Amino acid sequence: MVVGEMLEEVEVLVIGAGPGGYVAAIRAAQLGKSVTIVDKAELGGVCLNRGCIPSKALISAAHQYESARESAFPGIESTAKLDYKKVQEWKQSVVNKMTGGVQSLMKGNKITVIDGEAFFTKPDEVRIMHENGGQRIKFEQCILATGSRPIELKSLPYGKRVLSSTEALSLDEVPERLIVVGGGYIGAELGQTFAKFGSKVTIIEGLDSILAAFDKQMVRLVEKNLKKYDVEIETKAMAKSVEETDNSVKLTYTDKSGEEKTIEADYLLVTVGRRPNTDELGLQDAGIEVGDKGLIKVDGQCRTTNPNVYAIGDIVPGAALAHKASYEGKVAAEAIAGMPSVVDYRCIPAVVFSDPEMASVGLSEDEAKKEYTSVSVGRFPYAANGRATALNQTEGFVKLIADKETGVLVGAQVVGYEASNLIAELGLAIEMSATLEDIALTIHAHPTLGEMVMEAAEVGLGSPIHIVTR
Amino acid sequence: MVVGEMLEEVEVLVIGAGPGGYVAAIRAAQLGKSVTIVDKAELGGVCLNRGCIPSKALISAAHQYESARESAFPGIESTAKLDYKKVQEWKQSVVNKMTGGVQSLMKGNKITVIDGEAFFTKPDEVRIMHENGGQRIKFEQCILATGSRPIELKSLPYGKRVLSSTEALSLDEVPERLIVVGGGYIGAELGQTFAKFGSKVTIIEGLDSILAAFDKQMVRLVEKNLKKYDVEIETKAMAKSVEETDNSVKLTYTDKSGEEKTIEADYLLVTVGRRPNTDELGLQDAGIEVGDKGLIKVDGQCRTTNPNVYAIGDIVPGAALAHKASYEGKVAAEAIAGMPSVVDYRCIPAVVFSDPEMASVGLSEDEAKKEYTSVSVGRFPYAANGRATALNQTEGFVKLIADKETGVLVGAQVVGYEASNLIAELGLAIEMSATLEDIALTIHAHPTLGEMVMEAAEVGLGSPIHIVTR
Amino acid sequence: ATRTTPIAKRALATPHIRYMARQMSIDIEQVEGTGRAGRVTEEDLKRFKHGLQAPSSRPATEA
Ligand SMILES: Cc1cc2nc3c(=O)[nH]c(=O)nc-3n(C[C@H](O)[C@H](O)[C@H](O)COP(=O)(O)OP(=O)(O)OC[C@H]3O[C@@H](n4cnc5c(N)ncnc54)[C@H](O)[C@@H]3O)c2cc1C
Ligand SMILES: Cc1cc2nc3c(=O)[nH]c(=O)nc-3n(C[C@H](O)[C@H](O)[C@H](O)COP(=O)(O)OP(=O)(O)OC[C@H]3O[C@@H](n4cnc5c(N)ncnc54)[C@H](O)[C@@H]3O)c2cc1C
Repeated sequence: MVVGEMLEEVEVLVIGAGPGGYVAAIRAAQLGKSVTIVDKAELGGVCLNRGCIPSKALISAAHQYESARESAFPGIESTAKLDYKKVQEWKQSVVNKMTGGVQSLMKGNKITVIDGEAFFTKPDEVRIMHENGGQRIKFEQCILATGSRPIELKSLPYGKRVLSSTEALSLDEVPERLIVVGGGYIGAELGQTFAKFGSKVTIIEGLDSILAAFDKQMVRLVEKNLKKYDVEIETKAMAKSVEETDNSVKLTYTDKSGEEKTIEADYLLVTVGRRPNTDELGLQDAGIEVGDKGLIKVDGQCRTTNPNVYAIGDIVPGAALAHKASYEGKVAAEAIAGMPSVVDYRCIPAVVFSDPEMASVGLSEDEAKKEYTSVSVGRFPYAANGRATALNQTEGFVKLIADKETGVLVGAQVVGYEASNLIAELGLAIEMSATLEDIALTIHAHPTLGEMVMEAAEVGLGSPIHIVTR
Repeated sequence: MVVGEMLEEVEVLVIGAGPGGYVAAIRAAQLGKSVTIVDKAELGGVCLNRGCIPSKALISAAHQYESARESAFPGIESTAKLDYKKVQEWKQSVVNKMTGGVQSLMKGNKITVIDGEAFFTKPDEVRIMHENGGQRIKFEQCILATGSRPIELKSLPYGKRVLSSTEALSLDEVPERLIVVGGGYIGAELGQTFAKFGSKVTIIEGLDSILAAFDKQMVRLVEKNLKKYDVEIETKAMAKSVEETDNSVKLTYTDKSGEEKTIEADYLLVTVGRRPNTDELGLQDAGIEVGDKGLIKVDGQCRTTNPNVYAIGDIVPGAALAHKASYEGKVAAEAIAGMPSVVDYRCIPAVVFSDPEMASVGLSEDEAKKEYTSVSVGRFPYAANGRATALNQTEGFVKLIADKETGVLVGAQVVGYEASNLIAELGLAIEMSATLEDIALTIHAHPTLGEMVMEAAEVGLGSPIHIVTR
Repeated sequence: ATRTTPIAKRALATPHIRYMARQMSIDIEQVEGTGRAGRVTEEDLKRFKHGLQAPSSRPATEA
């Protein structure tokens, strides 16, 4: 410790300013706490700078490019030219707008922001390393929200042309050929996006399907679209090694039959998962226990084994999603303020911004069948919906799963145009313990995609109007 | 009556095959009734043939044309060519697909379809006029769903260039100049659509605002977009007379200052409301009472003053909307089948497919203030939402209105991108008597537009995360 | 911090009611729901409060 380093005392210290940390900081400040937040990089965390927001910005731009380049509307012929550097600039402006927003929120809520890397030195003290120097902070309560980073495979070390999602999002050119190792949602979203921008994409996936966490019937529609863009998918394949030159990468992998193959591309993107940032925090010095996979153990209020330290987001068990991080951030802040808040949701939605979009909330059909004696399933296709037809977007379906005995909705999946927005109603329905009848009897506007939700409920009940099930 | 004309007996007779009638027919058939449906024109009624569906198809095409013609995305430059005849063909194919769907549904549900115009001759008998001849039908129960037609103004009689919405939807060219008399939702939707296709549009509205049924702050955003397309709006204006020539129309009107003006255009579209088709049905011969504005009097089960005749849709009081017609259709069919169904909703959504879209459900702020001692209002802007920013769609807001005492949601409005889909969750919320807290505590996926709903609820509760309200 | 109790085994109640239960120091899992489909209502909570003593004064955490 540097002599003369100041010891500051703060009421609530938040470490990490991602969607977990900055939301926790705001809620704590709203509840009257004096709050300090520290981040070693940018406000907004992975989500705003290297995750959700930049990826969705590129996805919108790719969609716009694609739909202008080859209009799917009879009678509208269009051509489009891409200036990818400008798209990147725009993407960055979107990120800046959002992170600038977080900055204003910090100011508006009178939250002190410190730039630096924190680690525990005592159960109630951290040290923060700045570019030039350091400082010590003693806290009454602390919320840890240090998030996660891409996993690096030993066999595929990151380099100039072997990229994690972070660098892929910031490439200033569209690769002619791109290999994606890992077909989870991040790999699929980015692979499809580059394919739309014109890359020849190959996805190498170890499991027997890309997007393996989702219903096969949903994934099939995404695969169909990927085929349209000439994306090749190798499933049950194992990446072995990579050779990087100045202008290209060569990946060696074994395919599903065990044969060794080599392909060349401009870039290789590795998206095989993320690892929690819990290894360099000095957690043992603070009495904070870490469990499986480096994830911090917490109770229902997000309290760690150190009663004055809370942990939220990607560093605790559960889905590594921004909205889970933010939700936990609110719970932790409220717990600190003495409110009886606990992590107490019936469901967390998961959305993939693929084309078509996929969204899921609550239980899948298989999961529900394990939990309930009998389930009702209602499925309704986009092709039978008037709005979808008038939008020329007829691929996809809405699927509702209910406990047959009570009729209560326990799960829902949507694949198709605007699935990301349709899922909102279904999440609320599950939280409200709505029954299929509640949903079927709620008047949904005509002609809207939401009518499919109502009709899927009627299918589940046995008497849908717009499809014949007998 | 023609001698020898057959008298057929049927269990349930449905008159009119619009979204009210065909849905009623299907539900009655599902409940085991033997059903016959008669329509003098096409299956699907106004909605599928001359209303919701063709208008939304043209709106999508206009949106596609507009976004390809002048891409709003930096880095994507595009140009588009319009072949409006092909757009019309596509629109017709959408209509055909939907009406073909209704035909299959009739077949699948074993419903007999008769082509012809029906009118009552007795309380339990109708006569049906075909192209060549007629027939008599005696029914046990009848559901009347004859819908509505455009009002024709004496001063602006329809002609070759003075159009109702029906002809406007089928024009095979984009008018260079178009005048729209009546800025309700049909006039606004069609005016904006033609403006996007390239028409120079003028809207003449008698009230002090177009779309007067909606919140002024919502309408302002639509007006802003209309300005972008050079649409002129004359409010508090009165259309006086029209002069039609082979190639143009001349409209004379008085503007808000009382000054008389004349403008010329290729076509004049009159959308000043619709009139129920109840005048030529021989209702008096069946003991069916008609009330105000030609609307049929019904009870909570849609039963008319003739206990064996039900009436639904545009011919009964309430919003003239397709989803209301369908809802009533189900209630009437279930009532006939002896079920205790009644028209029993807390709210009906209303959507305008303008740009940006507008949607509303339940009470407006003003209405709520009249009904409740105190209300909580939560408003959240698109500009502060990550998904909206990444979509480059930052105009608009979500507004929630709750009874302050209980926190229960009583109304909601959305204006902005995909408002038509966001409103679905809010309709369900109102039907479920959800409180602002229920909505705020429901995890909404990031980054989605649905997060605005959650945040608007938090604004209503006093502690939003993503805007500073203090 | 994830939910470990399956949806199937949990009391049916809206987020607002669940929060209210915690404020009243009631373990909602012990409350019989009389609402539609067995949902726990505000009245059910009040009845429970008056009938039985709440089992714990700490917030009802799960897992
Ligand atoms: C390409 C990509 C796309 C994604 N898309 C989505 C999506 O669409 N939807 C979704 O829900 N999720 C998405 N995610 C996941 C989402 O980004 C994370 O779940 C979310 O960011 C986790 O939030 P957090 O607050 O836990 O941590 P993070 O956002 O990871 O933030 C942690 C912060 O802590 C800081 N930090 C770390 N260690 C220290 C230290 N010692 N001292 C000081 N500061 C420190 C970091 O600099 C960082 O700013 C995506 C992720 C990626 C990579
Ligand atoms: C341009 C336009 C856009 C619209 N957009 C929307 C929208 O986006 N959303 C929305 O909810 N609503 C919209 N509407 C309104 C919607 O179309 C009507 O509310 C809906 O069609 C009413 O349904 P209905 O079943 O009552 O009657 P209708 O759809 O009017 O159908 C009545 C049927 O009865 C038949 N019929 C009438 N008299 C007889 C007779 N004597 N014998 C036999 N058959 C008869 C007619 O041929 C017709 O097929 C729109 C309307 C228009 C004009």
